[in-house]
This record gives sequence, structure tokens and C-alpha cells, in this order.
Amino acid sequence: MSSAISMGDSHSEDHHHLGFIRTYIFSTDHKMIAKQFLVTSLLFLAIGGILAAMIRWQLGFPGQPLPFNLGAILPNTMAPGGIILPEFYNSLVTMHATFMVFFALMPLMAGVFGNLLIPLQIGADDMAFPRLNMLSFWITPVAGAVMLASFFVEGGAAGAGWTSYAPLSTSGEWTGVYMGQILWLVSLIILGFSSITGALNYVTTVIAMRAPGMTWFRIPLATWSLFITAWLLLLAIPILTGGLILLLFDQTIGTAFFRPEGSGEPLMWQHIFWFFGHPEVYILILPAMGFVSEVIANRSRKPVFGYHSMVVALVAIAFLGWIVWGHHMFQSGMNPFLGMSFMATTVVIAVPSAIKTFNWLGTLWKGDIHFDTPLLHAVSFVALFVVGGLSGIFLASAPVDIYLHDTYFIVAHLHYVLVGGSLFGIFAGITFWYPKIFGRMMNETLGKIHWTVSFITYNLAFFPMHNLGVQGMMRRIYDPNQYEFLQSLQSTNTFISKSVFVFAGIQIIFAINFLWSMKKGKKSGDNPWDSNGLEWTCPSPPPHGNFAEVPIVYRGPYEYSHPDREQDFWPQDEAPVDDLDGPEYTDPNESTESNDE
Amino acid sequence: MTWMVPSTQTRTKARRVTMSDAGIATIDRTLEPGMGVFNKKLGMWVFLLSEVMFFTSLIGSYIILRYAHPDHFAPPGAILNVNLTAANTFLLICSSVSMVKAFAAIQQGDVKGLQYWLLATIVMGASFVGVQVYEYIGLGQEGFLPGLDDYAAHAGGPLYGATFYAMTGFHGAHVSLGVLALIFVYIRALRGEYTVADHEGVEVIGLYWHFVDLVWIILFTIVYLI
Amino acid sequence: MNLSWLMPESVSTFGPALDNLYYVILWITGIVFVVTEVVLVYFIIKYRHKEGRKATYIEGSSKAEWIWTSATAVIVMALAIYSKGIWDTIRHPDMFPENAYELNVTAKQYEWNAAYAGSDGQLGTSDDIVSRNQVHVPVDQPVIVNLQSEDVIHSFFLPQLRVKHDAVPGRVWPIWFEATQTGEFPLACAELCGLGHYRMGGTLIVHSKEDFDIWLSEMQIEAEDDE
Amino acid sequence: MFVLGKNEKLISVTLLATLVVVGCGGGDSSDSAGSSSAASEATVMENPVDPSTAGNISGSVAFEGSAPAMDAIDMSGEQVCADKHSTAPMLQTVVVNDNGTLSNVFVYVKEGSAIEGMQFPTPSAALLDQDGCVYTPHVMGVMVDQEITIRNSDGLLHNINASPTEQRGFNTSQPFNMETSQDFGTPEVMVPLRCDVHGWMTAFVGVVNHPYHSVSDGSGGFSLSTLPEGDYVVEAWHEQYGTQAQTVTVTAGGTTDITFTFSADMANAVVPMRTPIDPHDHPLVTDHQ
Repeated sequence: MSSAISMGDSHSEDHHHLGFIRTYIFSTDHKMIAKQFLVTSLLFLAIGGILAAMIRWQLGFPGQPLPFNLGAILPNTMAPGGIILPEFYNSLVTMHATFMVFFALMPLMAGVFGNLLIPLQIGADDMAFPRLNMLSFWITPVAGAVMLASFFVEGGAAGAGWTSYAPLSTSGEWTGVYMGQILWLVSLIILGFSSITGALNYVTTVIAMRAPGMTWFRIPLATWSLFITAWLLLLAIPILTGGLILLLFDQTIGTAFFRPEGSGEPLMWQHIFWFFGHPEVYILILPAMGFVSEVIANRSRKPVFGYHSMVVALVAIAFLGWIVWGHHMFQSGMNPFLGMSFMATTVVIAVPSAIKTFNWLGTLWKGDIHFDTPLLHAVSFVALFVVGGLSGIFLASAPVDIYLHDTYFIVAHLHYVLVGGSLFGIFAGITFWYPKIFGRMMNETLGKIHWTVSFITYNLAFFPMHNLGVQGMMRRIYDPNQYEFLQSLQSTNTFISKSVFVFAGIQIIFAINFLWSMKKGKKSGDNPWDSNGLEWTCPSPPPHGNFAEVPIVYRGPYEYSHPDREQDFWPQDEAPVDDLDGPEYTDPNESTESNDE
Repeated sequence: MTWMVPSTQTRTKARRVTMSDAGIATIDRTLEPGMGVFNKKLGMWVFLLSEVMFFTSLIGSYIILRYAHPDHFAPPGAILNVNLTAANTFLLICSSVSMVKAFAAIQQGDVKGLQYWLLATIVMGASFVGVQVYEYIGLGQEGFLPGLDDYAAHAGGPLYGATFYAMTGFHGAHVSLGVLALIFVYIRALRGEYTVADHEGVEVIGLYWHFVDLVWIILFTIVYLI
Repeated sequence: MNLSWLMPESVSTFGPALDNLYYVILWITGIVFVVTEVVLVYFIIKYRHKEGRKATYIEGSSKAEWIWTSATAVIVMALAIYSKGIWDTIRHPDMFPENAYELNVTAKQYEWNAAYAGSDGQLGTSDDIVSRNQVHVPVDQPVIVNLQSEDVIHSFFLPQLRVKHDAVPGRVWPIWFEATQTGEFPLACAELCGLGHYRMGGTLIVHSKEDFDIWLSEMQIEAEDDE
Repeated sequence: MFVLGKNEKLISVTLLATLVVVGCGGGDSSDSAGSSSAASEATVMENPVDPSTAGNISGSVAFEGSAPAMDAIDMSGEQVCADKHSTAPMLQTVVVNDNGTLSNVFVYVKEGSAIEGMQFPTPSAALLDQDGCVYTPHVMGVMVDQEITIRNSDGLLHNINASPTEQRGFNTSQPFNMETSQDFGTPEVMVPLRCDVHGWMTAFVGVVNHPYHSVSDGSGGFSLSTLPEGDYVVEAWHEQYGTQAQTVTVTAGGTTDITFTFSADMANAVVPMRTPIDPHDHPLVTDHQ
């Protein structure tokens, strides 16, 4: 038994008392909400992937009809004869990014793991505000439905890019998209409420509901990163909402906040958007850093190298994220002095990023590394995040950015961070905590096939994009062959597209593994990874209320291979030897407690 | 050490009481690592930070636009009725005072006082919104409108109208929501659901109300007076 | 397949400096990349799980962390200072060259219209000469381009001159460059501006000084004929 | 214990259903279905005018004064199009014919109690070609709901940006040789079309709810045929010289001749049409930093 405190037999607190609807649909249980988020956001991930495949079809095989007679199901306003039109291509680019950023990655990070891990890792029975939590989930599919609906309205879906730079996005005059842009705005305004209610919950829960002994520096890094992310969400999303509302006014009631014909300031939109947008970037990567820290420490059976500096680096990245937004706008028209200060703050971010990377390497050093699927994904995260981080240095240097800005170099950079980083981090997280969510292990063979093919085709697809950028290929262009100097890049583009198709296709293996293991996977037991965290002390899946008794935390989360111990792990709630007769600790309010009951 | 946890709610309350003598626990085994406030209050504080950022985006836009295009903004009093709004501001500040009174009453266990002061707050809050609507109608008739093509006031430009309505409108919406929430709390107060020991709801709505009041003082200063 | 990391040939005065900075960063990041990935692969192979192996209990090393933290900080700050010099050359208002030839480029969906001073020698007058999607400039002379837009944001991108700047409606942004070779070079739009964005291309035509004057006077005569 | 798998499927099915419902709801809001069914009904509709009681209007548009010089189009950036023109392509703003008449004048029946409330069959599709980076024809008339087949014969990107005032416009692209169908559901004289890729490309479409419209041709002539007898107000519209109207009486079996006269000094006339978007109308702010 890994835990000194017996879990008791109180599994009876199951929720068969609640009806089907309260259990599975309008559930307030944080684990069920996490599962709901998981299913919906994976669905949105698939939608985003399909849109990406269509973008790559056009770039790989420009002017050719879509394969598998897909053209037959698309209306003539999108793809007559199956050939994608430029305006539909713009919608694809916009909606791909929107779905991936707002409906796939954000809910996968905060929605799924924030809900699943925070209460379990800090030893709470649920979130601070369970009903608000339920609301936070149910807003997401509503916003997603509005976003999807925009494909079906006259004029098509929004086509001004996910950044929706004004004034292109302020009026259908410029794009031919009227309703689609409005639905895009409305959907994201709605989604903002989901993020804020979620973040409110995470912050309050972490601050106020930690189990006895769970001091700040005993919190696992996954929860730390989710806690920092929640702060970023809480403070960044309202900025975006404010901006979206003003843009919506420009679209609908004819105000001129961002419209130059009424003396509005188009650049103000960019400042608002990126003031939100850069923290948003960290919202999408910080949780993955947390998952990877957990997985690497656990699978190499070693404490996280420099736990304190990992936490400090997280906080530092989150803080710096607020003062660097201008580096997205070096070429937008900016006072050159301002540009200089943004460059200085931006390069400083390399410091905490380097700390994290080297500390992961330090964690692997002299470890006992188990090559399970979660570790493979976690190590891929480190390998790919290094690429994304280093390519960021090019872009941080304002003069080099003059050339590389808005080229495929940016596309490569952001996909190395958001796919190589975030998505592989999410895969590490899902494969690692799957047994806790569903009580069964995922299939290792399928997992390794999925990882191998994904990792190889991912790099084949995205690494050459750096070269495209260096050759000057602009992003968001429908057909690069229109430019003579880009025509020699067509073979590279075709190769990239083929790699993307394999990368996208192999995700079916993951989907099969995900669904098959739910029913047929090997039973996992409470603690399949011999892990220290509190989440592994309760049954898999945890019952309603999680812990039979409130766990008491005696040590940090990464006491692996401690020299004083036979076992190579040391659960956080295992009482020290002198406590074997039971904790000497007594609750000063035992009497109050019983009065309450 | 049998510390059964039946539900979040009772547990939260238990923790709150614990905090008063948190010093007993050793550092390693701090029972309560929280901030010394109950969850709903903490949640409201955190939510208000989020609200601060929302108003920051609106006020920030206003400052940027006004700085870039001073010709669009009329001098104080040229279009907006400062006296009327000053009176309205006073009304809102009074409602904050009455909110404090309501909270003080229930801390003493004075349920009647709570009901009385809550009602006063509701009436003043609703009047504030009413005066704002009256002001909007008057301004609209003068051609002070947000739209680029609709703006027809004798001074300033469309950016003035747009920023004015965006900021005061969203503040008005917050006051209206606050009044609705206060009515909900008032009904609970009439049913006697708040006691000396348990009046979290009053405290939480009070926080929100003071925040909305504070935002208005800022808005009044920068929109009407400067 | 074109997998080159080399920048295309540069034909502007500040191009080589910018390229050098790029190659410096490429070398530094390239070395860091190779070292990090090699170490990563080495660790996961060397310390892979074997029967009976137990990991060494190491909680960290402040010395190692100080070393790599300060090394990173020094390198990136050095890069920032190096970048600043080049950035100032290109963008600092005081560094704009004297005696530059000045022209206006107005972007619209989906065209670049370059306007040159007519016979009155002044820009912005009715006798301006306008050329569509073709920007003519003299070689070896600084050129100031006043960028503007009629509708949405476009981005004026001359890849081989290492020039890129957004044209923002409602504002005029001056940028400068000096071509060092005659010939025709691509001009592109680098900011999504609508459905025709991918085709909003043009040509920068760099003339010798004499040819440029000839071209300009021919255009002036043509414009006067139209009057 | 949790019953897993089943609930995941249920959730996803519910979600999919929601999305599909919303999606279909969105699809219905497009009015393309409505207009095409109206068009198919119209093809079976008979012309309500009895030819035996009908007459015709024919005439020409004269031009007075010296013909303004036509502006040449600089097609040097579009070699494909430039090669299609044997002579230098000219802007079609004012086209004065050799016989001193004016082309590209849209002539239509503006008022006429005899045709008030009549339902006319919708004619087959009209063709608007883009060949050599110019619109052919430059001015055209169609009936409400009549299909306009817009053809791209150049094989390079054109977009067709219609900016009417009485109805929702459209802005579609044609990146290669292809045809697109569009129609207008509300009468409007005139709807301007433009191509943003080639700033010189403009065209005008007059949308009326009857078949009595015509455009003056290369010899200045136009004709409106098979009108029921009665009095009509006929209007002539030119993109530069504005509009003129005449009252015309049509007798059964007869042909009434009329002549419109435009002159060079009408150049600043008010042209009833939406002003094309011109951001230069708004003073540009030139301060930076």
C-alpha cells in the first residue's frame, strides 16, 4: 500500500444516486467535466485538423480539385468543382487557427487538465465552485456551434485571419464576409466567459482548497503551471473580450474604433489583440511544460532538477508575457524606440525558457528512464520546444524579423511551439493520466506506433517550413506560384503537404487507442506509474469526492529514488516513520468539525 | 484524525473557522493554506481582477483615441450634462454607503437593518440606471450617437460618442446586473436566510457593488471632468 | 526540394549587415540546437531503464543553473545589442539618409500604386506620375518611400532588399532603402488583405541613375500629353 | 463505478446533433434557394403582354461637343491581358462613336402605368465576360432575379465586387477560367461592379423588374420592344453625364422614335449610383510617431 492513510471503503459515495442527466450531462463533478472537455476538444481538434489538411491540399497541389470527391459536398461558393477559392482559403486559414487555438488547445490544457488535476493533486474533493465549473464547460460547445455555423451563412466564415486585423475585419466591404465575421466575434465573446469562469475556479481552488501540508512548494508542477495559466486566462481574456466587443460595434452599429475613415486606430486593435495574444501563447504552452515535468520526473524515477527554479521560471515567463506583445508588431508601424524595448524584453524570455529546458535535461541525467508512451511524448516535447524556442530568437531580433515577419518561418516557429510543444505535451498528459481518468491503461503498442509516425512526419512537415520562410515565402497566401521567386518552392510545399496528410491520418490510431482502451484496456490499479502525487492515492477512476479522508501532505511531489528508501518512490501523503502510529497532528477544530456534521 | 468530508460547503465553513487559530499548526502541516477568506469572497476578488482588466481595455482604448484625436472630443460640459451626472455619482456613492450599512447591520445580527439598507441600496442603484437612461435619451436626441454616420452633435466627433457609450454603457450594464443580484440577496434577507454567523452573500455582493462604484468614479472623472 | 538556410542574394545597402546578424543567430542557435538534442538523445539512451538500475537522487544544482542562466542571458543580451545597431540604421528617424529620392506608395486591394513627383518636382500634386505594381527607383541612391493604404493593412515586402513594412490606412509611414544593383526584383504583399492577397505582387525596377531620369522624363512627357 | 465509453459516445452524439441542427439552421438563412426557385417558376410563366396591342420604342443617344480623350490603361503589369489587345486598351468611361453618338448609355422604362404590377418571365442568363482584363459588356441591364453568368476568360485572378445600395452585394473571386452565377433580387439603377485586382476594371449593371431596358450600342442605337400601349417615362443613364428622362407614348403596332442628347459640359452631373468606396474622401491623418 503506497499510502499510509487507508482509503477506506467509501467507494459507496459513487454517484448512482444522481440521475443520468446529472451524472453525465449536467454534472458538477470536476472529473466528469474534464471528460466532457476532453471529448469536445478532441472533436474540435479533429475539425481543425481537417481544415489544416484542406489548406495543405491547396498549397501542395494548387488549383487541383480536392481528392475523394470532396468538392461534391462543398458548395460552389467555397470550392467550385472541388477547387478551393481564395476567399474560402482565407476562411480555412482563419478557422483552422481559431479552432485549434480557442477550441482545441485551450480547452485541452485548462479545461481538461485544469479540471482533472487541480483538485486531485492538491487533495481537494472538488472545485471551489462546482456549478460555475459546469457552466464553464457548457459554454464551450455553444460557442463552438456558433463558430461552426458561420461556415453555413451567406458570405462564408470569417476570413480576416485569426488575428482579425482591423480594418479588414471591420466590414464586409473588404472581405465579402458579413455574418461570418460577426459570428466569429460573438462566438469568441461567449467563449471568454467559459475561460474566465474556469480560471476563477482554478485560482480559488488552488489558493484555498489545498490539503493540510500542501504548501506552495509542495504543489506538483502540473498544478503550478495550470495555476499560473489560470491567472493569465483571468487577466488576458477580458482584454480580448473588450477588444472583440469594440470590433463588433464597428461591424454592426457603425462605430469607428478601428476604422480609419472615422479616425479610428487600426493599430489599436493590434495592440489590444497582442496584449491578450502574447499571454495567450503562454496559456497554450505553460500547462504542457507542467505535464512534461511530471512525466519526465516520474518516468526517469528522479526528482525534477531544480524544482524551485522551475516554479520561478514559470512565474517569470508568465510575467514577461505581459510586456513583450509589441514584438508581433515590429513591422506594423511602431516607434523604433518602442521596438527596441520590446526586443529587449522579448529576448529575456529566452532565459526562463532555457532554465526549463536544461532542467528537463538535468532531470533525465542519471535517471532510470522508462520508455513508455508518455515519456516518448514528453521527451519529444523537449526536443521540439527547443526548436520552437530557438527559432523564436530569430524573430525576437527586430532587424531579422524585418525579413522573416509574416513568412513561413513564423508558421514553422508557431507550429513547433503549439504542435511540437503543446500538442505533444497534451499527448504526454493524456497517455500519462488516462489510467486515472478511465481506470485502464492505453495500449502501448498502438501508442508507440502513433508516437513514432507522428514524431517523424511532424518534423518532415514542419521543419522545411523554416526553409520556405528563409526563401521569403509569405504566410496566408493561396497560391505561392503567383510569384516567380517562389515557384521553385513548389516541390517542398508538396512534400510538406504529403507529410501533413500522414501526420493527420496517423491520429486515427490515437483515436482508436483512446476509444478501445476505455473498454478493453488493461486495468490500471490506483497507481500504475508508481507516482508520488496525491492523484494516485485515490482509486482509478476516483469516486465522487475523490478522497475518502483528507490526505495529509508530508513532502514534495518528486521524491523518487530517495537513497534512504527501498522503494524508488515516496508518496506525498505517506506518513514519516515516526508517525507510523498515526499522525501526531490533531485538528485544532475537531470539535467544531463534528458540530458541523 | 477522522476528518470525513461530506461536501464542499460544510468543509469550506469548517476551514474558515480554522483560520482564526492557524498559528497552532506547524509550518509543515499548515491545515489551511488559503488567504484567510472564504471561497466565495476569494472568488469574487479574483473575478473583480478580471473585471479590472475588462475595463482597462475599454478605458485604455478611450485614452489612446482621445490622445490621438483630441479634435473628436468636446470640452467638459459642452455636450454632457456634468451637473446631472455629478448628482448621479453622488447617488451611487450613497448607495455604497448604504451597502456598508447593510453589511454592518447583519454583522450585528440586525436582520431588519439589513433589509432596510439593502432596499435603500437597490433603490439608489436602480435610480442611477434610470438617470443614465434619461441622460442617454436626451443625448440621443441631440445627435450624440456612437455611429460614424449617425453622429450629429454640435461638438466633438463620432469617436467621442462611441467611447462614451461603450464605457458608460458597460458600466451601466454592470450596475443593472448588480441591482438584480441585490434584489436576489434582498429576497433572501426577507426570508431571514442571513444571520450573524452566516452572511457570506451580503459580503460578496457588497464587494461587487463597491467595485462598480469605484469604476464609476474613475469613469466620471475621465469622461465628464477631464 | 529547396531546403536552403541561406538568405537570397541581398541588393540593398543594409542587406549584408542584416544577413550577417541572421547568420550569427543561425550559428548560435544551430550549435545550441545540436548540443541540446545530442545531449537529450545521449541521456535517454545512456540512462534507459535496465534491470537493477536505480536513478541517482539529485534535486538540482544551483551552480549548474547559475551557469546556464547567466550564459543564456549574456548571449541573448549580446544579440539584442548587436540587433539594436542594425535596427537603428534601418528605422531610427535620425538615421534616415539625406538627399534621398522620395516617392509615395499607396496600397489598395490588390494593387501597389507608386507615385513620383511630376515636372513640378513635388509629391502629392496633380501632376504626379503613377505606376501600377511597378516601383521604379534609381540605383545607389537612398530612396524614401512614404507608405500609405487606401483600405486595409497591406505590407510592403521587397525580399531581396530586406524591406518589409505595413501600409496602414490613415497613416503615412516613411521607410528607406538604397539598392545596390540594377535589375528587376519582386515586390509582394506580406499581410493578409483579402481574397486577392496572394496575387498582390509587383516589381521593383532598379534603374541606373541615367535610365531613371530618362524614364521619369518620358513619363512626365506622357502625362503632359494626356492633359 | 463509472460506465465509460457509453457516455462519451452519448455526449459526442448529442454535440454532433447540436452542431448539425445549428448548421442546417444557418444554411436555411441563405436566400439562394428562394431565388433559384423563383427563377424556375418564372421560366414557365408566359409573357403577359399581348403582342397585338403592343408597340416599340427605338432611338439613339446623341453626343454634343468635343469627345473627351480616352484614358489609356496601363496593363504592363498583366502581360497576359496586354497581349490580348491589339490596340492600346482604353478606359470605357466615355465612349463616343464615330457617328457622334454615345455608347454605354443604359436606357430603361422608369415609369409606366401600363406595365405597373405586371409579372414578366425571367429571361435566360445574361453573360458578363472578363476578357483581356476588361468587362464585356461595360454596361448591361438585367431583370430582377435574372441570372448573370460571370465568366473569367483570362485564366488569372479576377474578383467581382458588387456594391449596390438597395441590397447585399457580393465579392467573389475567380482565380482561373471559370463561370459564376449571380443575381440581384431588387431593382436598382445602377449596381457598380469592380475588380480590385485590376483597378481599371469597372462595369455597371442596371437591375429592373421588367424586360424594357437596353444599352446604346456602337452606333448609339437602342430599342425597347413589345410594350403595351400607353405613356411611359424612359430614362437614360450614363456613368459620367448623369440621367435624362423623356415621356413617350406607345401605340399599338407603332414604333416611337426618341433621341437623348448628352453633351460634354454635363461632365459633372450627379450620377444616381452608390459612390464607390473611396477612402480618399476621408482626410488621411499624416502624423506618425
